[in-house]
Parts: sequence; C-alpha cells; structure tokens
Amino acid sequence: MTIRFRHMAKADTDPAVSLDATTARRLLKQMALIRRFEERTEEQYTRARIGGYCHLAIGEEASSVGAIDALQPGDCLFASYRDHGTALAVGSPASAVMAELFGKVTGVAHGRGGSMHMLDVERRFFGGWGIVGAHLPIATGAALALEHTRQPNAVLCQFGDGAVATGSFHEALNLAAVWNLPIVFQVINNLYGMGTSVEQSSAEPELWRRAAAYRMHGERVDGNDVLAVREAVSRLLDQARSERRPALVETITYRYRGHSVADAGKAYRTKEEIDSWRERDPITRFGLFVAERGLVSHDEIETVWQEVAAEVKDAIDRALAASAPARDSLYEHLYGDPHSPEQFGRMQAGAPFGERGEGHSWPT
Amino acid sequence: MTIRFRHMAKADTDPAVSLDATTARRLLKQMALIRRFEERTEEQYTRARIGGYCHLAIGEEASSVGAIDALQPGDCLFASYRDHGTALAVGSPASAVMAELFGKVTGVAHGRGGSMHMLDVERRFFGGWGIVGAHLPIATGAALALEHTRQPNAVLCQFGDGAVATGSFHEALNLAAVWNLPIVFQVINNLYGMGTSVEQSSAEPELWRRAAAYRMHGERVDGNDVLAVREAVSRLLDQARSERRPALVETITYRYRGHSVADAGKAYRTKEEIDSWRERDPITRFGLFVAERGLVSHDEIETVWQEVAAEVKDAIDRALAASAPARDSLYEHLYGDPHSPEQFGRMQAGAPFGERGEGHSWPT
Amino acid sequence: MADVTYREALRRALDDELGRDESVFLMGEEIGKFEGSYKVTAGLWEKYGARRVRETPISEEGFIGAGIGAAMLGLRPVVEIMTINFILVAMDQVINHAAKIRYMFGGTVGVPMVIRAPGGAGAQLTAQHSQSLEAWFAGCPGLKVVAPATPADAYGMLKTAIRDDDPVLFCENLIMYNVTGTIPDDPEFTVPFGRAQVAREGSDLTLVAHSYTVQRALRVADRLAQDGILVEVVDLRSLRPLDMDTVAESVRKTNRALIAEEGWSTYGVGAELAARISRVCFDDLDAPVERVGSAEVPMPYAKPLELAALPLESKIEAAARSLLAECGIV
Amino acid sequence: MADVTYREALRRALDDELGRDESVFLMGEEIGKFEGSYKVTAGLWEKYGARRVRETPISEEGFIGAGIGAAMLGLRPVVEIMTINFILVAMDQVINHAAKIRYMFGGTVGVPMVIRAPGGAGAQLTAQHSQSLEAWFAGCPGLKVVAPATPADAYGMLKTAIRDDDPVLFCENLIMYNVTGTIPDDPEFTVPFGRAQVAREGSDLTLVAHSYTVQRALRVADRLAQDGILVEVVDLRSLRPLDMDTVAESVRKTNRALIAEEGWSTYGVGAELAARISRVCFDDLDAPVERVGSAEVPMPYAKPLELAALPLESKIEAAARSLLAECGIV
Ligand SMILES: Cc1ncc(C[n+]2csc(CCOP(=O)(O)OP(=O)(O)O)c2C)c(N)n1
Ligand SMILES: Cc1ncc(C[n+]2csc(CCOP(=O)(O)OP(=O)(O)O)c2C)c(N)n1
Ligand SMILES: [Mg+2]
Ligand SMILES: [Mg+2]
Repeated sequence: MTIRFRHMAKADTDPAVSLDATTARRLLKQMALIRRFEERTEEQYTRARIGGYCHLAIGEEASSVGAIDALQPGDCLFASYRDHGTALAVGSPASAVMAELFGKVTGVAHGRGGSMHMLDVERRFFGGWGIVGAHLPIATGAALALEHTRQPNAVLCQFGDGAVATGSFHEALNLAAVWNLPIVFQVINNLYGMGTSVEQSSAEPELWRRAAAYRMHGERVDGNDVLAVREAVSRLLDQARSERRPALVETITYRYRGHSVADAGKAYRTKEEIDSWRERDPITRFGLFVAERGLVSHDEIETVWQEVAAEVKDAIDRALAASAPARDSLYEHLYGDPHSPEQFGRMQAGAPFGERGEGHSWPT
Repeated sequence: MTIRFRHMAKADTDPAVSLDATTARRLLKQMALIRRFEERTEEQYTRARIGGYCHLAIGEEASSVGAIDALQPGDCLFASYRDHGTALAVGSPASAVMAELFGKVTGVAHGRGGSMHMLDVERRFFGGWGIVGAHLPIATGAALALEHTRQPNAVLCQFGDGAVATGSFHEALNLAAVWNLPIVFQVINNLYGMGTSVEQSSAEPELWRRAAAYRMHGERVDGNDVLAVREAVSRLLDQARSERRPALVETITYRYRGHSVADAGKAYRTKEEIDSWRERDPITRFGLFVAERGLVSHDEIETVWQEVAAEVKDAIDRALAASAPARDSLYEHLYGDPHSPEQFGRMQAGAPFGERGEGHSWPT
Repeated sequence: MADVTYREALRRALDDELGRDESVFLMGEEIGKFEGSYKVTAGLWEKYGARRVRETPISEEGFIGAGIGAAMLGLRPVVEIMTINFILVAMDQVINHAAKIRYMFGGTVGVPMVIRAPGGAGAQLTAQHSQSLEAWFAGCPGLKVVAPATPADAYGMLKTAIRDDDPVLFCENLIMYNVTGTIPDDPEFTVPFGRAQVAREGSDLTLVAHSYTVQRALRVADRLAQDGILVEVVDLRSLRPLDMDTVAESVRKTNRALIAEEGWSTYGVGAELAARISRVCFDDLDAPVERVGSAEVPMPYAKPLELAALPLESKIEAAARSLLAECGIV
Repeated sequence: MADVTYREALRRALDDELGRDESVFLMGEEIGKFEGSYKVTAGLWEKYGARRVRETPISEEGFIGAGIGAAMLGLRPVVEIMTINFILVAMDQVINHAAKIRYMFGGTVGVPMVIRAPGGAGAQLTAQHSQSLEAWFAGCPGLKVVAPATPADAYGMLKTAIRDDDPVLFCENLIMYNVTGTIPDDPEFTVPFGRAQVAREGSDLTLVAHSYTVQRALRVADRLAQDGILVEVVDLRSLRPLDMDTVAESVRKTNRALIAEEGWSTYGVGAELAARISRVCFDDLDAPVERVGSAEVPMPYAKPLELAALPLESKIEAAARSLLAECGIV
C-alpha cells in the first residue's frame, strides 16, 4: 500500500507543536509500558497462563497512546478487541489488565472478559469489543447520551481497518452525522484485517475519504507519530465537544506480530514489509525525537524502560497471586433490576437439570 | 430539497439523442399503462379486492420505465416492494400482475406474494422485496454469478432513497466495487422514505455522491425524464457488461400518493410541493415532447390511453375470474430438493397438532 | 377505569413515563411527525419534541446499537422497531450486546432499554412481514421478553419495562392494536413480569397462550363452554421470565394441557412449555401436552392460504377436542 | 477407510465437490491465503484459485446475501461464517430471504446454498464467541439444519448439503475440529439428512445429543457402563429435518430419556425433543424427560467459570444418575 499522507502532521519536525518534558515523558512511558506489557503477555500466553484469543498491539502504540492522551475527564472511549494497550493507556493498573488475561477476580472485568473485553468504567473506558464493527453504533449511542443530556464531552471510538466494510460502520457514521453527535471515529489502519489487505477489503483504500460520504470531516495522520495523532485527535475532540461535529480520523500504523498469537503473520506479507515498518517504530522514533530536543535524556529513557519492565513484572506477580472467580459467582450480575429475583422466582417448575439440579435460585 | 442536476441529461431538448417513433410509442405506452394500472389498483384496494400493504408508484413511471427499457436479454432486475410498475415494465401481463394483487393462482407469484413481491423469472425479474436494503446484497450476488460464469450480462438493482441508510447498501456497494461486478445500482429518489425526507435520513443528501466512497462512478439524472434515465442507465449497463464496472445512478422523482394506500401523504409535505411536481409530470412531459417532435401524434396518444385503459380493465376482469390458490397447496415448494420428502419423512413422531392433525405429510 | 384500545394503552404508558422521567426517550422510524407506522406514538412528538421522540433513518442495527450506548450511560431509551421482522437486521446488537453487557461488565454497567416491536400475522402482509420470533429472544439469557394480551397489561407492563434496569423485548401484535379493554387511571399502575394470569377459569383443560393468541383462546373457551367443556385459559404475559408455577398449578387441576401460539410450533414457545409441563406435571397428565401454531411455511399472501396457515380458533378448538376425546371426554 | 480429523474430513468434502461440480464455489473471510481461521479450507485456494475460493471483506450480511443471489442464478455457494456468533449480523438474509425464496417464488427459483459455521464453547472465547444458536435456525421453515458429530458424518453430510437444492446451515464445532475418526475413501459417499444414528446401544436410558455433545455423551455412557448402566446414545445429526422415529424407538425400549446440548436449555433444541418424546412416548416413559445444557449466562472467560457453565460429562452424568435414581435404578 502506498501511503500518501494528505494531512500528515509534522509534529516531530515542526517546533510549532509545543511539547513539555512531563508530557514527553508520559507519552514515552505509556508507549514503553504497552510494548513491554505485550511482549510479556506473548510469553505468558506460551506458558498457558492466558486462554482464548489474544491480540497484541506491538507496533501500534502511538495510535493508541496519542489518541487516548487527547481525552478529557468525562469523555468516553470505546475500542476493539485489540485492547490491552487501550486499558493501559487510560490508566488501568497493569496488574488489573494482566489479571484479566489470567482470568482472575482482580482483573478489570473481574475475569469475565479476558483479552478481548478489557474495560474500566471509572475511567470511562466502555470496553474492548469482539464483533467487528458492532461497537460503532454503541459508541454513537454514548455520544447521543452526551448530546441528549447536554454534557460538554465527546466520545472517541477506535476500530480497525477491517471494520470499515461492515454495515455498522455505515449506519453509525450516518447517524452521528445526521444527528450532529460529539464523536470522533478513529480507524486504526494497520494495513490488514487478519490476512486481508485494505485494498482487498475496501473499494476506497484511503479510508479517511469515507468520511465524505457523510459530509463529515476526515483526515489521515501518521499513526506511528504519537504527536501527530495526539494533535489531530485533540483538535477533532475539541470540535466535537464545542461544535457537536463528528469526524473520522485514520491513523496509519502496523502490527509487527500476527493477527493473534495463533497467527505467525507471515503468510500474507513479506519480511521486507515488516522490517520497513520496524524502521519507523513509534517508540524508537519518539525516543530519538525527545532526546534530541533535550526533553528526555537518554539516561532517563533507560530509566523509563526499567520502570515499565518492573511494573509489568510486578503486574504478573500480582496477577499470579490473585484468585480466580468463585464458581458460585457464575450467575451474578446477569440481571440488575432489583425485582429480577422475584420476577424469575416462579420460573423453577420443570426447569432443565442444570438450572435446578445444582440448586441455583434463578439468576440475577 | 434543492436539486442541482449535476449531470442532468438534456434528452428532451437535445436532438442528439435519437429517438424513433416505435420506441417513443413504447415508452409512452408503458408509462401510461403503469399510471392507469396504479389508479385502478387504488380503486380496487378501496373495494377490498386487495389486502396487505399496497405501495403505488404514480409519478415515478419514468424512473422505472426508462431504466428497465435499457435492459437487454439475459440481464437481471431486482427491485423494492413498490413494484407493480416494475413488473409491467418488464412485460409481465397486466392480468397476471392484477391477479397477484387479488391473490389468485394466475398471479405472477401464484398469489403468494401480493403487492410487495412481484416477480417474473422468465423475464429475469427476480423480485420485489420487502426488507429495505436487503435485496442489494442479493442483487450483488446475481452479478457475482454472471461474472463467475462469464456471462456478458449485467444486473440492474432498484431501491429507494431510504435504503441508502442501511448497512446492506454499504456492504453491497463495497463488495460490487472490490469484486468489479457488472451491476448498476439505481436509487429511485422520490425525496421521502415514508414521512422521512432525504435530508433527515442521509448525511449526504446528494445520494449519487455516495458512490465516491467506493471509488465507483455515480451520477444523478432527472428521474421524470424517461429519455435521460434510459440514456444514463443504458450507458452504465453497457459499461457494466463490457468493463465489469459497477455504478450508482440516482433518479430524482416524486410519488404523488402517500407511502402506501394507508398514508394520505400530507402530514410531512405541502400541497405546493406536490403540485410543483405534478407540473413536471413524466408522462405529460414526454407526451408533449414526442407530439412536438412528430413522433407520436396527439390522436395516437389518445389511442394509447384508450389501449391501456382497456388492457387494465381486461386485467381486472381476468383477475376477478381467476381462482384463488387451493388450500392444500399451502405446503408446496417449501423445499425443492428431490430428497426432501424422504428427509422429512421421519419427523412426524410427536409433531405439533397442526403439522399432523390435518394429516399433512411433511412439507416439500 | 377507562375503556381504551391496546394502541392507546401503549401510548398512555409512553406518555406517563416520558412525563415522569427525564431519562426516558423514544427512538424509531416514523415515530414523530408520522405518529408511528401504527400510530402508537401519536401526539408525543408534538408534546415532548424531537429530542425526546427521536426519528431515525432506516438503520435498525445503528439505532438499536445507539439505544444500547445511550442506556449504558444511564438513559432509558424505548426503541420502536416497526415490526419484529426488521429486528433480524439488528440481531447482533440485541443478542451479542444488549443481553450480555451487564454480565460482561460485572454489574458495573447496565442496559435499561426497551425494544417495542409488533409481530404476528393476519393482515396479508406475507412472508417477510408476518413472523412471531419471540421464542428466539426468550431463549437468550440477559434479556427479558414480555407479550401482553390486553390493554391493561400493555399499559402496566410497558411501564414496568421502561422502569426495569435490564433490556426488555416488548412484543406487541399488529392485529391487537384495535382490541379494547379497560385500564386503570392510576399512573402508578404497573404489572410485574413473571406473573402469568388465569384469564378464564376452567376444570377440563388448560389452554396456555400469549399475546393475541390469548384472545383466540378465550373465544375457543366460549365455544367449548357451550358444550359444557370448561377450559382454563392461562395468559403467560412474559416468556422470560416464565411463570411456570401458575401454569403447573392449572394443569394439576385440569390434568390436560394445550399450548397455542402464533409462531411456528417446532422449536417454538410451546416446545419449552410442553417440555416443562410434561416434566413437572408428569403424574398429573391424562394425555400428552398438545401444541398448535402457525403452519410451518413462510406466510403466503392469498387470503385462503393465510387463513389455512394461521392458528385460528377452529384449529385450536379441533386440537382441544381431539385432546379431550383422547381422554374420553366429548 | 482413512483415519482423519473432523477438519480434514470437511476439507476433503469441499475438495471433492469443488472438483466434481463447476457450479460449487467457496466464499468467506480468510478462507484463501490464510487457509481459513480454523484451517478447514487449507490448500483449496492454491488448487482452485481465487474465483472458486473467494475471500471476502468483513461483510457477513453482504456476502451471505451475495451467496443467496448467486444461488438463485444456479450456482452452489458454500459460505463460511468464521463462527456462528457472527451470523447474527446476517440473520435477516438467512431468515427473511434464504429460507423463504423458493416458497415465495412458487418453486421457480431455489437457493442451493450451504452456510458452514462452527459454534460451541470451551476455548475461553467468552460471551460473544461461545454460543450455540442452531435451535433458532432449526425453527425456521425453509431451512435445513444439520450438526454432524463425527468425521465420517462431517464428510458425508457436507457433501449431501452441497448437493442439496435447499439452503442448509451446516453446524460445526470449534472443539471438534481435531477429533479423529475414519472416513470412507469413496468420493460418492454421502450421509442423508433426517436420519439420526444410534451411536451406542443400551437399554437403561436414551441419551440424545448432537454435534460435539455426542462425544461427551459417549464418554458418559462409558463411565456409567462401569456401574453396569447401559446408556443408548442417539446422535441426532440433523435438527431440521428431525428424525423422531429413531429417538422414539429408542425411548420405547429404554423408557427413559435425557437430552444434552451445548446451547442454553430453555427454549433450546432439547425443548422440542422433550416435548415430542413426552408426547409420542407418553405411555412408555418411567420418568420425565430430563435436559442438560449450558448454564444460562453469557459465557465467562475465567476457566473455572467456563467449566462451571459448560455441560460437561460430570453434569450429564449427574443428570443421568438422578433420572435413573428416580426410577429406582442405582
Ligand atoms: C462480524 C465479525 N466478523 C468476523 C469476525 C472475525 N474477526 C475478528 S478480528 C477480524 C479482523 C479485523 O481486522 P481489523 O478491523 O483491521 O482490526 P485489527 O485486527 O487489524 O486490529 C476478523 C475478521 C468478527 N470478530 N466479527
Ligand atoms: C429493514 C426495514 N426497516 C423498516 C421497514 C419499513 N419500511 C417499509 S418502506 C419504508 C420506507 C422506504 O423508503 P424508500 O427506500 O425511500 O422507498 P420508497 O417507499 O420511497 O419507494 C420503511 C421504513 C422495512 N420494510 N425494512
Ligand atoms: Mg487491521
Ligand atoms: Mg423514497
């Protein structure tokens, strides 16, 4: 895919984009934390401490961190199943994210969600979702709620390039536009959906151009440039908050690993391609930039890497030490209405074995 | 809605567009037939000879006839539920269309479909469909079959402006474009989907512009100009047949009646608006044009109206005389595989009353 | 007590709840200026405005999803799906999302959303517009599915649904909108979920039904009463939760059970009921539980064929008589 | 006779049919270069090319619809839905279109399409990826729904499905892909629909199951055999058509029936079976028909919770024992 950066923000060369040392260190550390966390996750998976599907975001740290750093208190975030880094970026404790992967009660989703369904309601992260495209209408509904209750906030909805082919993408963007909702749709274009290239899945491979079909603002930025992503998403979120205008932003990035830990990721792309992207590594690149600018020294960068390594090690230790959900919590929180127990109270008679034999009262 | 005819074909003023007398008379007669047929249908409905929903296309004759006249043998046609005129335009006998409305065995769908589900497989008209947007993927599949078997034909898929908001529209157009399928999507934009204006339902109210999202050719023509519609659709079908390129054409027209016979059609639009469209009536307009050009004389036009009136009267008489489907044909054609009877043969035991008490053998 | 149509009962419930709770809003196609395809929302757009009564494009997947998102943030959307047949394009949002979110979120987020959808057949609307699909939703944990059969229940249960903190599929019926009955004037009147109702008492046979079929069942009971056969009609009212106690109690008294529904019997609502009745009333039944439903074909248009396919009184009565005949009665 | 996995049996059936009939083609996500998410189509893209093995974008509604249209024109698409959970976004195409077209067209057009979709749970794939939804499709007239439980049946039934002129939902199971068994070498070998199979003979209890649950049932039968309890395992193979004769015959012999399935019991496959068995074997049953299914919750991730939710051998065995205990056996 030949990428023409129509609107590429030149943040890493353009002094106009101001950047203080604290911010620089924060962004660097968050990206480093995700990188380290994902590498250890891969290893933990091979040690069979993690089950189910497991999708790593190694290489995509800037698209995730840059965008999420643009969120303000009260804003809402929705993401896809490639969401370990998403949770870390919103500030969920690494130990709680790892605990989720290990299926422990201390996990962000109490061990019920695993890799694909991270969440952190306190931090307004409303989930990693598993049905491609399906969370776009839901995120649009969150924006509708903000608009309906006249809250001065916005929603950031992240999804992959593969989701653009789904009917949900179309319905969500059209609704957001006809209703003038405060939402920014971020397509994290890593050039592939599993083994399918963007050219194969999208008749218009320049995904940002899809926005025009909804008279919506669209733009593309270098998704490996954390500052460019942050600048664009902040600007678009501001617009969404103040002018109630939705937007579509495409951040071009790359996943070094396969689609999931079960995919080597080599059948559908060349080694050359993968290497060429490693040369644009978002973390290395940002590290050089901040060092050169004297915002974070080389020594300090070393320290950052040591800090995150320690943090992830500690996360693993805590997650290992934590306990799994109790078997008898199986039916908890299926229903939340206070009347549910009495509503289901008379459903026992003739109930199938499992629902009765184990002596469960009806689920709430 | 302010209509800017970006690509409006000027067929009715431009001598360049050749038109012979035979064609002129054919187009005029088909439009007149539909007009008359729909008027009598409305009347038959009030006489309770027709049940269910009933959607009339009065005012939209040019969009339908102009496009369908562009089809060549072997091409396939798919349409929405506003399809009485569609069947007439492909050449289904008026008596068989009216018989379908009356629920008679002689109906085009054997009395099983009614108003929404006209069809004529011999003439490659694969149905009027009732779920908005849903027939677009199916029509795309027909185009896939033509492509797969390397047949030199194309598909014409007609639908309303309301369908543009559905996920099916998006998925179908994207598939047709990534797969280079021979299909022309015709959105018959009559400015409303029930009581919802195009501005309310579509963030980009210039529907032809949606094509760009799929790098597909799009254009808008005056849907009340039968020659403009015919010219555009012929050209695009040719392209589809020869170059395997899909296209989206928007024909702007108007329905004088309500959404269905149950809707007065006045709650959401003004009398002025309706009247202004009557002034652009597709049939009157074409009549004047062909008379002035000396292609069809005023007397002949009179004759045409008498012919279609007689044809529709005859259709009603035949439809009335025809018999309703036999009660015991209820289970016919549910399954078509020759093994189905034996496959279902052992499903009797313990079957619910209706399926057994009436002594039906299992449905085929 | 006022005598109103099923349609008006629904309209009042919506009006009441829009009035008493700011977080309630309506969403759907043609529910505003057009007053709803079946006029259930008549007048509410004028009264509450376009924010509280939000008209949508034809995007069921999109706006049911939007309802879920709005509900997750604490609003109480009441989404109208013009007919239940169209919910099939939004099935993923209902089953994979609305039903699962509270559980996946460990109770920290809920989806207090109501989906109103009329189903049923009988108006020659044909194959794609005549289905009764409630059994599929009733089989999905996390959802509540109700199907009131009278104006009073429509009024009371819609209010309960809107106040409920869980996603509720509220099944209406096209033919029933004009059925009339009395509803209490008390705006605080509600009808709880999971409570079936004995709509008519009898000792010879228990006839179980839901939604419009209850009306048919009552007419069948009338007819049979003329021959001295006393049919007890049990109106299920909700399918999930299901009130089996009331059903079982009735069957223990009558020793015979017939289930009628407008959907397809095989793998339908009646299957679950027959399975449970056969189990819990194993020693009480004089004869096997019988079921009647629509003919298992896509609904045809022609009136004679549609009538042949529907579970009309005649068909239900015949099933009742053959069941009683098996037991040596009549 | 070759010993192969369930996966390989499917691959061979696809290879055979692609080879023998030009009108057959495959369509789905990642079925080409990627060889299928579960590698069922491995090698076929290389062998038959991109026209016969067509990779699709993530547009289930779009390409199931496209399969329908292609089938209406006489092709025989075999559409792979990566897991059955994703078919919910295409439900309208399957239920409102594929199932109804032949009937609506009065037999002049058919939809000879196969939809292959693996379902089931057990790999910690959580709430949105662990469902067994076949009961809903089995309840829809116009569809055929099959769920083979062995490599031989997978091979023979997939070939039957592809040659069938009606739309077939072919249910596979994620856990079962690696199960091995022998399949005949005869490329003309097919297994008919509507024929259940007695997978193991016994006289004390009839244990009915389909898909992967049949394997569990056989293990339960082994265990119980050690206590001298002889369980007859009936493998349904197809859910629509349903072979009740074989089931009834078995129950008449054993006088006891237990149904196990991986889906949710309430309104599930077992409901229809329990209803029919209770009816046709009314005088033969020593005890009520019993059912076991997955716990009625969205599937949780943590292993202990997933195990608690699944209808494991232990749960099926316990149900069998308590049923037999009711009858004074063991
Ligand atoms: C509706 C649906 N269809 C198919 C899948 C299976 N699936 C999971 S991830 C994926 C690829 C998505 O690619 P993309 O959107 O680009 O996200 P990425 O994995 O690249 O981050 C597919 C096809 C699914 N989860 N949901
Ligand atoms: C998926 C779906 N949602 C809703 C409906 C109800 N409905 C029938 S026609 C219609 C309006 C369609 O308008 P348009 O596409 O512009 O066609 P027109 O009636 O103007 O010819 C609606 C909402 C439906 N049939 N299918
Ligand atoms: Mg991607
Ligand atoms: Mg319209």
